[in-house]
Amino acid sequence: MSVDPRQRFDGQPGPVGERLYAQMALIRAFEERLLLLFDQGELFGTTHCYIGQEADAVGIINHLRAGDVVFSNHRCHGHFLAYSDRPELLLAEVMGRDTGLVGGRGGSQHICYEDFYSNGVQGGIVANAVGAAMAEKLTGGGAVTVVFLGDGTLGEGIVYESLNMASLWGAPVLFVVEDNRWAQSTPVDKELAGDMVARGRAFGMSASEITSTDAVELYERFGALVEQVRETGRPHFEVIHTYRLCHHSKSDDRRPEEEVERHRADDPLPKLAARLAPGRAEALDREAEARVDEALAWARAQPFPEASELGGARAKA
Amino acid sequence: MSVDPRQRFDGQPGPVGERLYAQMALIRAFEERLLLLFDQGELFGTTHCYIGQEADAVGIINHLRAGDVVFSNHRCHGHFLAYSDRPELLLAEVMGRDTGLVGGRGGSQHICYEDFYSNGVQGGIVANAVGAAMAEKLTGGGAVTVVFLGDGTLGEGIVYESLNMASLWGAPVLFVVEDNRWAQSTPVDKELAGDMVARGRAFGMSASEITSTDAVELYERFGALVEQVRETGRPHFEVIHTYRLCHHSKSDDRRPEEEVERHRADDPLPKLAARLAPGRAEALDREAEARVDEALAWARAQPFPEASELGGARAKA
Amino acid sequence: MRRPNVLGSLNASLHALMEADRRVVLMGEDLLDPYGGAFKVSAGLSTAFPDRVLTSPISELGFTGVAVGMALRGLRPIVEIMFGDFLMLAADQLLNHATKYPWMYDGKATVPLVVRAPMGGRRGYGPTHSQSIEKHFLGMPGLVVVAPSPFHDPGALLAASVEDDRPVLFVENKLMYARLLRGAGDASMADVTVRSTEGAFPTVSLSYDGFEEGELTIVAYGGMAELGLAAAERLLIDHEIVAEVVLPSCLNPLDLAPIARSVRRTGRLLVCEEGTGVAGWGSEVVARAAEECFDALVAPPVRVTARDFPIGNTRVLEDAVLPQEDDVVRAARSVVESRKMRVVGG
Amino acid sequence: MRRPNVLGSLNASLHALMEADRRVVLMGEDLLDPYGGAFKVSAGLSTAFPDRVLTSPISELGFTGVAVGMALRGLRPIVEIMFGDFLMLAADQLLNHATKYPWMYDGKATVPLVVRAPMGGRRGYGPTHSQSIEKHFLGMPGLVVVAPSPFHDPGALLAASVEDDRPVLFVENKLMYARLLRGAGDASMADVTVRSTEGAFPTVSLSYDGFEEGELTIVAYGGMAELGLAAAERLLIDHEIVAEVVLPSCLNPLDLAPIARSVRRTGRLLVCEEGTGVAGWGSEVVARAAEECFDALVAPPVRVTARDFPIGNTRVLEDAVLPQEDDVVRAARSVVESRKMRVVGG
Ligand SMILES: Cc1ncc(C[n+]2csc(CCOP(=O)(O)OP(=O)(O)O)c2C)c(N)n1
Ligand SMILES: Cc1ncc(C[n+]2csc(CCOP(=O)(O)OP(=O)(O)O)c2C)c(N)n1
Ligand SMILES: [Mg+2]
Ligand SMILES: [Mg+2]
Repeated sequence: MSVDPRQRFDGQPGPVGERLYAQMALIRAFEERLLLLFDQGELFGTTHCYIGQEADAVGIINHLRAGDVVFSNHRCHGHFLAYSDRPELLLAEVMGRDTGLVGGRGGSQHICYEDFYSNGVQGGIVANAVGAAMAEKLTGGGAVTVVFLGDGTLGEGIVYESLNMASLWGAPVLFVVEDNRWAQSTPVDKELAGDMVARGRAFGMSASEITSTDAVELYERFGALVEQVRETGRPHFEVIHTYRLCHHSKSDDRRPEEEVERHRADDPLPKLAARLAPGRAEALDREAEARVDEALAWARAQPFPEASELGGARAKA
Repeated sequence: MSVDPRQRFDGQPGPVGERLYAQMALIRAFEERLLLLFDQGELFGTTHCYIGQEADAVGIINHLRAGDVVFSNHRCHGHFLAYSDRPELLLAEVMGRDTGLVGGRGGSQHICYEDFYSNGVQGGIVANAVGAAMAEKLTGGGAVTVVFLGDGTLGEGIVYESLNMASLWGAPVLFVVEDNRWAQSTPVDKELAGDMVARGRAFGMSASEITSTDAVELYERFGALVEQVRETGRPHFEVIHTYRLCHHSKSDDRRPEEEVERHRADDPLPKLAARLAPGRAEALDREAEARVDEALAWARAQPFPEASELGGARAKA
Repeated sequence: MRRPNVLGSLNASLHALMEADRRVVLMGEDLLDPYGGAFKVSAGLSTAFPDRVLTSPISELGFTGVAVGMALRGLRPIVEIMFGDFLMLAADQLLNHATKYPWMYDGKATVPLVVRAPMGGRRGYGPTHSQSIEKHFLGMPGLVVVAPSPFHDPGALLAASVEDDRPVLFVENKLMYARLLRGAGDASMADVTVRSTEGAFPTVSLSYDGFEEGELTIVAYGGMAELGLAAAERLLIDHEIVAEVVLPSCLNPLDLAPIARSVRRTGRLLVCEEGTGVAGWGSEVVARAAEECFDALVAPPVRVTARDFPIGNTRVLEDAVLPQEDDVVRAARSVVESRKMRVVGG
Repeated sequence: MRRPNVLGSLNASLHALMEADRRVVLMGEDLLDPYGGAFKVSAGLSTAFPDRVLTSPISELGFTGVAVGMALRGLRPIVEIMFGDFLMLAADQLLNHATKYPWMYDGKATVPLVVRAPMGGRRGYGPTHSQSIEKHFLGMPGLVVVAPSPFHDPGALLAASVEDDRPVLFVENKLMYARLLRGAGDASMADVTVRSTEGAFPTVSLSYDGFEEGELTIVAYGGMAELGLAAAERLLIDHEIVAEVVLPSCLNPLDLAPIARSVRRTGRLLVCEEGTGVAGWGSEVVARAAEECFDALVAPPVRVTARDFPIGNTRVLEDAVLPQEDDVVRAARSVVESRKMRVVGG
């Protein structure tokens, strides 16, 4: 069984904008609820929300077909929901339940579902993604691997080792840098010298960039990029300049308020809502809320794992 | 006490070409003797010779002043001899003697002398060099740090982490890539994708390249580069395209003979010898041989360390 | 005056160190105020010493390497690894650079580097942000591994580490940051006799009976120190077992003497650590004790460690993996109840 | 037919593995023929299987990470680290990726990865090319650490590692490559009784007296295996001390049973390893034995390890640091001569 985001997306009725909006609304509603649950003390530990960046996930992942692979990072909720459309499994996971995505073992940052993988250690997944793409290449499959990384993660040397190998060996992998201008508390100009796109290009691969939080625009651009990688069997390096509207994890936002305010105008949800038929956005927001309600009710009813299950593992999916 | 290569070089009589040649002849004679000693079973372990690349070391290091710092790698003999002019100390070291550079502990790859350091693990020294340069910057000194790395070492992620930090923080460091077209048994096109200079530039620093084994040409170019780094306090990334004429370490050369032959025409020694006054090169070769004879005689007379000295260390130099 | 907590002690020490010595430089991720580091150990420093606090890109290997270069050249850098879990990324700089240079350069160089690494779980941070992996760094020749506890003076240990000419890995248990220091004069220590060895990295020994008739030596460090003492208290009150608690601050090189002295009194040894057990610190302590206090042991030594799994995100799995006070009490009871004796002959 | 040496056994096994299973992929530096890898373990493979031998850039962390991704996606990659000394560069991929995924993804993924790492000294390669650092990789939950010796079938161990669904670190002592295999039928083993446990990673036990009246258990692995047997022979001939030699091939998880059985016979334990001692494999073996064979031990266990320094380039310093046959003999004599006995009571 494989997830086929493109088939699912293409099979839905309605204009592209509405369908993208519906997904973004689900991600937003999901994460706002998550933050509420943390505030209310129902959740414990940490989480990283994707608020403000939803257009990236929906713009890219809806082009993936069955068997395509996604590697995601600490900020994975949006990627996962666009990929799977299964909020209840992620919610149960974050709530530590036995029937969560990975039985409560991974929590918010460490999830796996079909061909989707995430890890909370910065950088390592980039090499893992190249390996996944090489596995595909060596076995003659036609799948594409997409890996998401942040601007800050461009600090990790393994990223460049990975770019070099992907380029040398011709790995069908799409590197997506989500440049949200900050790495935790550090602004991009204190973490990154030179030019992001030039870094990709210096390793001998096609590379380009886009500054946008417009889901439709991103969707259109990435359709071509995903197919380019699939057809050429070569890597591509794409930088999306965007912005994170929430704190890094929880209650740790010390950025200049005025800067954050300025970027609210680019919030991908209102930006797209304004172009939908009147009332549609509100309706889709309500639907998203209802799905989150439902997911939460389900997740709350799920059991916690048993301490004795430490060594066991659910049957391989 | 500090070594001042520039003062030493400037203080010598004769034309620049002769002085550069004399240094190259010493390096060449030293290493050919070393290889002979290995063949004769007097030396044990391993070594990496610099044959064919001598013009880099003499072209660069003669611009360094007292207090300037050099980080070198496994292929360090040429760098060290150009820096120190002390063949006997290195020979004693490689021969494992107590009065060698580091008491026989480091051998061919792991040496230290005044402001010169080398290590045999690829990549790590590049970060160490940035640290040395930052130390200089933070303490208000005016010294420049030079670090040598090979084309193959551009595979290591730490190189890019280091470029990024050097550029972000403004470290007065000169990165010198000695692209000798091979990393051990691997040709550059199997190890490196894209463009070397573009890699440096992508991290926001000035970067350029030169294809040359002409010691005078390199000497002229690097005078400006070393002073640029000193004056701007910013890093520079320079790639020298050259060629290694010897095996990687010992008896492990499986490169196409015809390729190696072709590059013999670029051997920096005959190349410069042809431009010296008649008979000068031969005389300088003989002087170099004599110095190596002398160094060897001295080194052979040196004692081995005592096993009991494991924990001790010579007084700090 | 309120007793400081561990965090405050470390932070105050950093301020004092940077004030006193211009060679002290701080490097790591997200260090700048108002953020002041992920756990706030570095708070205020970038304001007070803007030139010497370098907030770095996410480049653990690289900035540790930069710090090694600084240390080689006369500075005294302190590196903060945001989560100790990421220390493996920097490990080559410790193994093949920081610890190699002083010896292999035959004393021509020193590398007075301190790498601070917050370790430990019990905060629900999941498998990659909760580990105690310091054991993997034990026994690199030349690397000193120090771990404060509330029973030591963490700030003084940090100062001693910075003043040490050798590279030091300084392990800070995350849960411990908020704990108040517990010195000899504190109310919470009223019933406890405290002894300490001399030197920069002392071992503190605690006893509820004045080291008179201990039956068991509990050895612990860092985040397990308070658990060890709490277990000793319960053992005394609930089970009438008198345990001495021995808390080294220097994991390597290890001063076995205070442990050996205690074992010679008690005949029984229990070692706790929050990390997993295999080839851990506890293995070394048990092995050393078996070698050096063989005749004194009247019962098999025992280790209480994390179980041999990653640390799950959900609380029930995290709790099941990590060693708890109950585990210490249970193991202590079983070792004391195995009242084997032996007679030593020729 | 000449007995194969360790190198030949490994190389033949790689050929057979790649022939039999298209999922097997080889990655590492300088693997291509005619070079065939720094130590020639990979010779001929790139000629026979050009698509599945990826000679890589000098990117230890990166290519190990690529292999992890391949393994997650159904391949069975084998990674060669040119010198085991460089393994720290790749360590994060072992700790936080390869071993974490299977557990933290709740069994939804496996990472059947083998990382081969040549370790060890005695070749004059100096401080950064001679180490045995496998101890730093012991006790990562989920990581299997295997080390062949001439008394095992190295190729079979490698095959078992490749067929294992867990990540395996496969430690190859460099000096051992040229040594001939020493099976039960060989002339060099004529006087030796050989026992072996079952399973993919057996422990081999050797005795010159048929396991009749051993006085000492010598435990060793990898490059120390032959040293251990040589010491046992000298102990018997020169000192009339009967030692059993126990050689596990799997360092972690450790099957203590054959060691424990031997210690219960001999009462004395000596553990050898080429790496430095602190928190090493020997610590774990001694600790486990102290815990689990406490009543059987009649003398303090002892470890013979490298001394706590880097490995100098010059031979006298290399020899002084690394454990030698003489050290094993000396330690063995001292442990046997400390003929302490004890009576176990209630
Ligand atoms: C190896 C590693 N170092 C540090 C961290 C701590 N950390 C988690 S997220 C983060 C910032 C990442 O910034 P960026 O890549 O820009 O992604 P963003 O959070 O902005 O999405 C840091 C430093 C980590 N998880 N892994
Ligand atoms: C981290 C690390 N990986 C691998 C090696 C083994 N090794 C030594 S030299 C070398 C090739 C280096 O190539 P390059 O950087 O081009 O330098 P060159 O030898 O050509 O001067 C390799 C792979 C090493 N010393 N360190
Ligand atoms: Mg970011
Ligand atoms: Mg090269």
